[in-house]
Amino acid sequence: MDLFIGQLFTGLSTGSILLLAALGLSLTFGQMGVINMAHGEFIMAGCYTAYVTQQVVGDAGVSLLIALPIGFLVGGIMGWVLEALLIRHLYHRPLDTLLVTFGVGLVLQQVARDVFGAPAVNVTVPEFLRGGVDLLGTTVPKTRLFIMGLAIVAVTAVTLVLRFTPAGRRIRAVVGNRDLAETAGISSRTVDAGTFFIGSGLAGVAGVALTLIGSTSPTTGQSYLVDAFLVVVAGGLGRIKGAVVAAIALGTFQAVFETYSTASLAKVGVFVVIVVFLQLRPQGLFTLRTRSLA
Amino acid sequence: MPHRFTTLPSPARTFARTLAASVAITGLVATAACGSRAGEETAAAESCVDTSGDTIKVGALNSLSGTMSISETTVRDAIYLAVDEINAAGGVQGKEIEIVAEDGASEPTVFAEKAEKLIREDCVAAVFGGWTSASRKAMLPVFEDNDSLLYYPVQYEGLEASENIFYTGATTNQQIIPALDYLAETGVKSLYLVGSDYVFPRTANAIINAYAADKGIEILGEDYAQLGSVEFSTIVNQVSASGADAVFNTLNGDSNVAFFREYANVGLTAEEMPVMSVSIAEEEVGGIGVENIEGQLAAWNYYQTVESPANTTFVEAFKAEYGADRVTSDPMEAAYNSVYLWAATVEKAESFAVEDIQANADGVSFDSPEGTVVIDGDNHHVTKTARIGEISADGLLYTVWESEGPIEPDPFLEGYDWAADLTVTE
Amino acid sequence: MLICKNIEVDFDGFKAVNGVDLTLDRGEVHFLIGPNGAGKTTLVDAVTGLAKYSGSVVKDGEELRGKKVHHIARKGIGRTFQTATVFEDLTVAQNLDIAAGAGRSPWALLRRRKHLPANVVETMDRIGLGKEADTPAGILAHGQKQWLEIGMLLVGDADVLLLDEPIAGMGHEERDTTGRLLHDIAADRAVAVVEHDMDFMRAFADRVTVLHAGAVLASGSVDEVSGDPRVQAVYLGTATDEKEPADAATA
Amino acid sequence: MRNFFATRLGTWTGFAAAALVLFGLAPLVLSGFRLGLLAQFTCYAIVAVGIGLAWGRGGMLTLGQGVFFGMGAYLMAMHLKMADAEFRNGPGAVPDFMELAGIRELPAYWAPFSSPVFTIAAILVLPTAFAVVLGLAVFKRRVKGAYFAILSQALAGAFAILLIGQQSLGGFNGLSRFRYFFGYNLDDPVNQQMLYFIAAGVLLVVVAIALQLRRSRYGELLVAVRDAEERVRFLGYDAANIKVVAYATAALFASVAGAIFVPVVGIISPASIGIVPSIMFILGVAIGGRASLVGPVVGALAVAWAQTALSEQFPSAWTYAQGLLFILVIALLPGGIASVAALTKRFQRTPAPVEAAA
Repeated sequence: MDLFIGQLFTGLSTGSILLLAALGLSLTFGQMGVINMAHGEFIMAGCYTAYVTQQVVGDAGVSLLIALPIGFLVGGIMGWVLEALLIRHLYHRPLDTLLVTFGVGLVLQQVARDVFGAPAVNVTVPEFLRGGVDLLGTTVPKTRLFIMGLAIVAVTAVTLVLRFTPAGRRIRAVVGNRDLAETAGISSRTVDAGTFFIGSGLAGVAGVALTLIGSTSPTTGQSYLVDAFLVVVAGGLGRIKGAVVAAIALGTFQAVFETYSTASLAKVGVFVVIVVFLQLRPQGLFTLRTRSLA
Repeated sequence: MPHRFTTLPSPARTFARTLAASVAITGLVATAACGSRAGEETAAAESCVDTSGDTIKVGALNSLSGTMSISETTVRDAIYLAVDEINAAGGVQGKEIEIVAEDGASEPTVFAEKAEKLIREDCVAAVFGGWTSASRKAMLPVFEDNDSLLYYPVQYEGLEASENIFYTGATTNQQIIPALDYLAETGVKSLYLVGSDYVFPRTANAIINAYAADKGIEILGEDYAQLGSVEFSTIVNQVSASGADAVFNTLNGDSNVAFFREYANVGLTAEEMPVMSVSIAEEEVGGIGVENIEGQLAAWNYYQTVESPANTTFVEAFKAEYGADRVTSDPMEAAYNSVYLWAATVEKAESFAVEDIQANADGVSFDSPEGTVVIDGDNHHVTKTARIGEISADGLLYTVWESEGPIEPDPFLEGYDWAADLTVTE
Repeated sequence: MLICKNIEVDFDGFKAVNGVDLTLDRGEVHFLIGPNGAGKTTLVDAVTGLAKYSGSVVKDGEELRGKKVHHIARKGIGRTFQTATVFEDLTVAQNLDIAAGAGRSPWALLRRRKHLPANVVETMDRIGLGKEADTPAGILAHGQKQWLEIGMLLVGDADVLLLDEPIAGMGHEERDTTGRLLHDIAADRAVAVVEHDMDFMRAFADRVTVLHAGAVLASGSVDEVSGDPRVQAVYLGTATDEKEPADAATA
Repeated sequence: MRNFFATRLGTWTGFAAAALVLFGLAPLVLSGFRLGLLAQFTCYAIVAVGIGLAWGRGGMLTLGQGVFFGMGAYLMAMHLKMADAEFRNGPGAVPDFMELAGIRELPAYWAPFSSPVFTIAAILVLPTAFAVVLGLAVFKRRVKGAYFAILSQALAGAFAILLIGQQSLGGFNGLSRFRYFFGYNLDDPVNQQMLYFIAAGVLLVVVAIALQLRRSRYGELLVAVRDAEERVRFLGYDAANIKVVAYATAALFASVAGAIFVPVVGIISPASIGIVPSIMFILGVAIGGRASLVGPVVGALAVAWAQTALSEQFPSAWTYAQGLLFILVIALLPGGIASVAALTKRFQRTPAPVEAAA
């Protein structure tokens, strides 16, 4: 029974990690159909931001809180630069963007290796996040509660921004119908740059948070990327709601499957489930309806 | 495009002819060029090692790029250190050792390819390197087919003995079995096994299971995480729920970071449920964070803190060469030893030839940082002293237990009755 | 020969087409007009299997609802798009040859073309592209692409043609040519044209159906329809000027 | 002149020249070791021809060719291990690595692979059939573009993970230590040369098949589907079937390449078929020119050669070079090297709009 509750919680927790990693992707992929393979490296940049901040500030707790906004800026600026230098020019070639950003990811990984060295570095977990909390008879690590909380905050913030700010309305207009939005006087260029900034910034935040549970090394981002993409694919293009549901569903599925089988088989199981799922709903859980031929 | 495709020649016929021609050429050339068949003797490839000059070439084959570069670059440093020291002392057979360096790129196929290049193109007398079992398995046929020598410096899962490989890291009876002995001595009655999903952990756990069955230790669970996995919630939950006396950890690389953080965070401590690790050395402790792993155990043959004159010299020389902040670890020491063992064997054989080295290897010894190591001529492994270390707050490991003298290598565990069912000896 | 009854298309609660009846007859050029958002293109989407709908579409006695896009196409229903969609990397002749070959066997497909099918050569002349056989379709003039697209339907033996703004972006002379071509091909086919251009409609329509807000507002000859006060109200702008959400995205 | 290679004489000349270089020149000027490397690169080139077909002509970015490459490789490796065990210990013997892993009984699914005929049939049929089933499942539901790319990538990841967990397939270490290839000693340099000839011959055959597909009506249809899939559908074709053929052909090529790779290199492990190796297959194709026939071959050979040559001296620089190649070639020269030749020609002739095959 303890184990069952533990696993249920694990599903939520794994789901929120997936969600943090996938939220930014969902925005950029959804808005521009751009597959940013360097998203994982933006997460890694967030991890190293947390590391560097901690080296400078010293106190683990303070540095974590400072690193979150800095990570957002670091990721955001990297994304903004990437959009301005490359992605903007590859607009009608989404598959090429995928390969180009993969190249960017390779370069960023090697940069990290040359700057910080290949071995993993340690980001100390602040005192107030160490240990666990007893919840319904199982011990739940505080770091995971923190990440779940952060995921909720991030989703709420993104939803609020999209819904209630002028910038957010522009983003939604462009996601809904790019050409129509342009005829309505919205500069989709500016909006693209903005979306990419926010989406990549979220990757940076995710990176900072993930140092609490995982390692910080040049290849850190890669371990999250494929799963994050699957979340976006299963959730449906550009739908935050879809990403949330898909992330939690996949997280829970994996955790439960893993209990009765092995972690490796769980990964394979996730893939099979998604292929079968796409048979039923080829456009993901939630779709924006357009009549576009593309 | 000025032509009209309507006037193009019949495509199907062209196609059929091209196809037929290709097949014919291939068939013709292939059959004309057939070599020896199974069971026939193949003319052994002639060694191209040049022993006439003032220098002798050896290969250093480690991953400098890819996931394994983290660990393997440290081994590379140790190899260079040993070669420099030997050269400073007059070389081998009066010849200066010259290193031909290659990158294994963390991929078994690249290891095989580069090994072949080192042997056939660079004509090296021996190769030092390799880390993962996959890389060793990939290189093994290359060294056997070309009749050349590999010195492999990492502890591994045993069950192998090639004429063309010298294994200077521990085999299972020099690391895993002593670790189990230690745990049994300290009163551990039940174990939980956690490992990465590849060959070493699976073989190690098979041995542990057999050992446990014999000694009445209960195995409460056995979990494997995908290599590189960072999601350890489920596994740690299960470990915690099992209430085992100790955990035997064969995880590899980054997974250790996630595992130990999760372990500490659910409130498990070294006092109530110690973790015995066989892949965590000085290099890894920093990345995991000392605060997450302090007090936990590791099983190796060497720690930087081993107290011996040879080790003092080794550590000082290493830090002088590569910086005071660098640490030395077991695989580095084994790699360092491997160069010295090769040199000593060459001196004894007074020859660089593979067959002479093989014939003279038995009994060659070296006063290494971990203590004296001696080559076993039968299985090409070396004697090693087993040590259990505890991770301390300064990030180093300190010996808490040590075997009574060096342990003879027994890669096929022939000396252990309980292991009889585990393996089929060749 | 094509009878649509009570077609309804529902986009998440928004009824883009709301109970439309429409009959297309052989020998007629039938214009579908109406303001943006009236549901013209959506109706075409529904008939050709792209949009889900309720109601019924019957051609030659066969119900088409629920059939896949390519099955409907093989029943002889061809369509064009607002922006001419031709295979830009292929030549005019290749475009037409593909359009002519939907029924080819796999074996025929895997072999190279020995000579162009007769109807392809014939159609190339008919659409005025006889000299452009080896020109990549991508570098054709805008109007030529539209003609090519119509030609592709002709060689594919479609006898119900649904053309979405076939003269968009054409000059006067090209429009007239297109109009005559439409009449010419309508001799033994049913042709429906979605169009905004009123002059073009007056010049070439045999029959006109006016759609508004997803429903049929009026139907009849050019004169009947232009005399209808409701139609005049719509076109004088008193009706809602709501934009069709994805009109532009159909590119 | 431009279309010389499109004529019958041109086709013959091209193939004859290629055969001369591969069968005559290469063995003369290359050492046994370098020839072995070339055989390995040739395997990559065979995969590349298939990717050129599926991606360059069909627009399907197959980020998971490692799966099919791996299938072919593992099927062949199973046969070689079986043959080896039976040669030494008689029929029904257990391959050496299984003995070490403590597997006493030969798993049932291994048994048929003692037959060379069955093995070759399996190499040709299994991956192709898998590609057909998967392709139908995906394309019929009109999953395409980025979705398809991500799915195929996830497939490669899942496949590698699945293999790592299979102890009866060597797990993480994979299968290695092959001694005989259909009865011939693999350590004999003469036989190693034979393997190279087989690889080179297969490459020519594969290029010939790709050429025929390109020049056929099917080839035109495939390009049509790539550029305007809906249009093709509205002309009465089932676009999914058209795509499946190209996808399955690419899978077949990859499988055959994998099967040759195994005796040439001497090992197959999950590390050679996961996500990253699968993307690396793409790099050569992109550089050589995805939509051209010979471009992918040249690109694959060039990238493999550059990797071997450069990574020896500058392992870190090579990673940068790889990344930058991806960025620069795809962003600035989407047609690859092949388009450079075409571009220069175009400048000499009347300027025409450049078609970028995306």
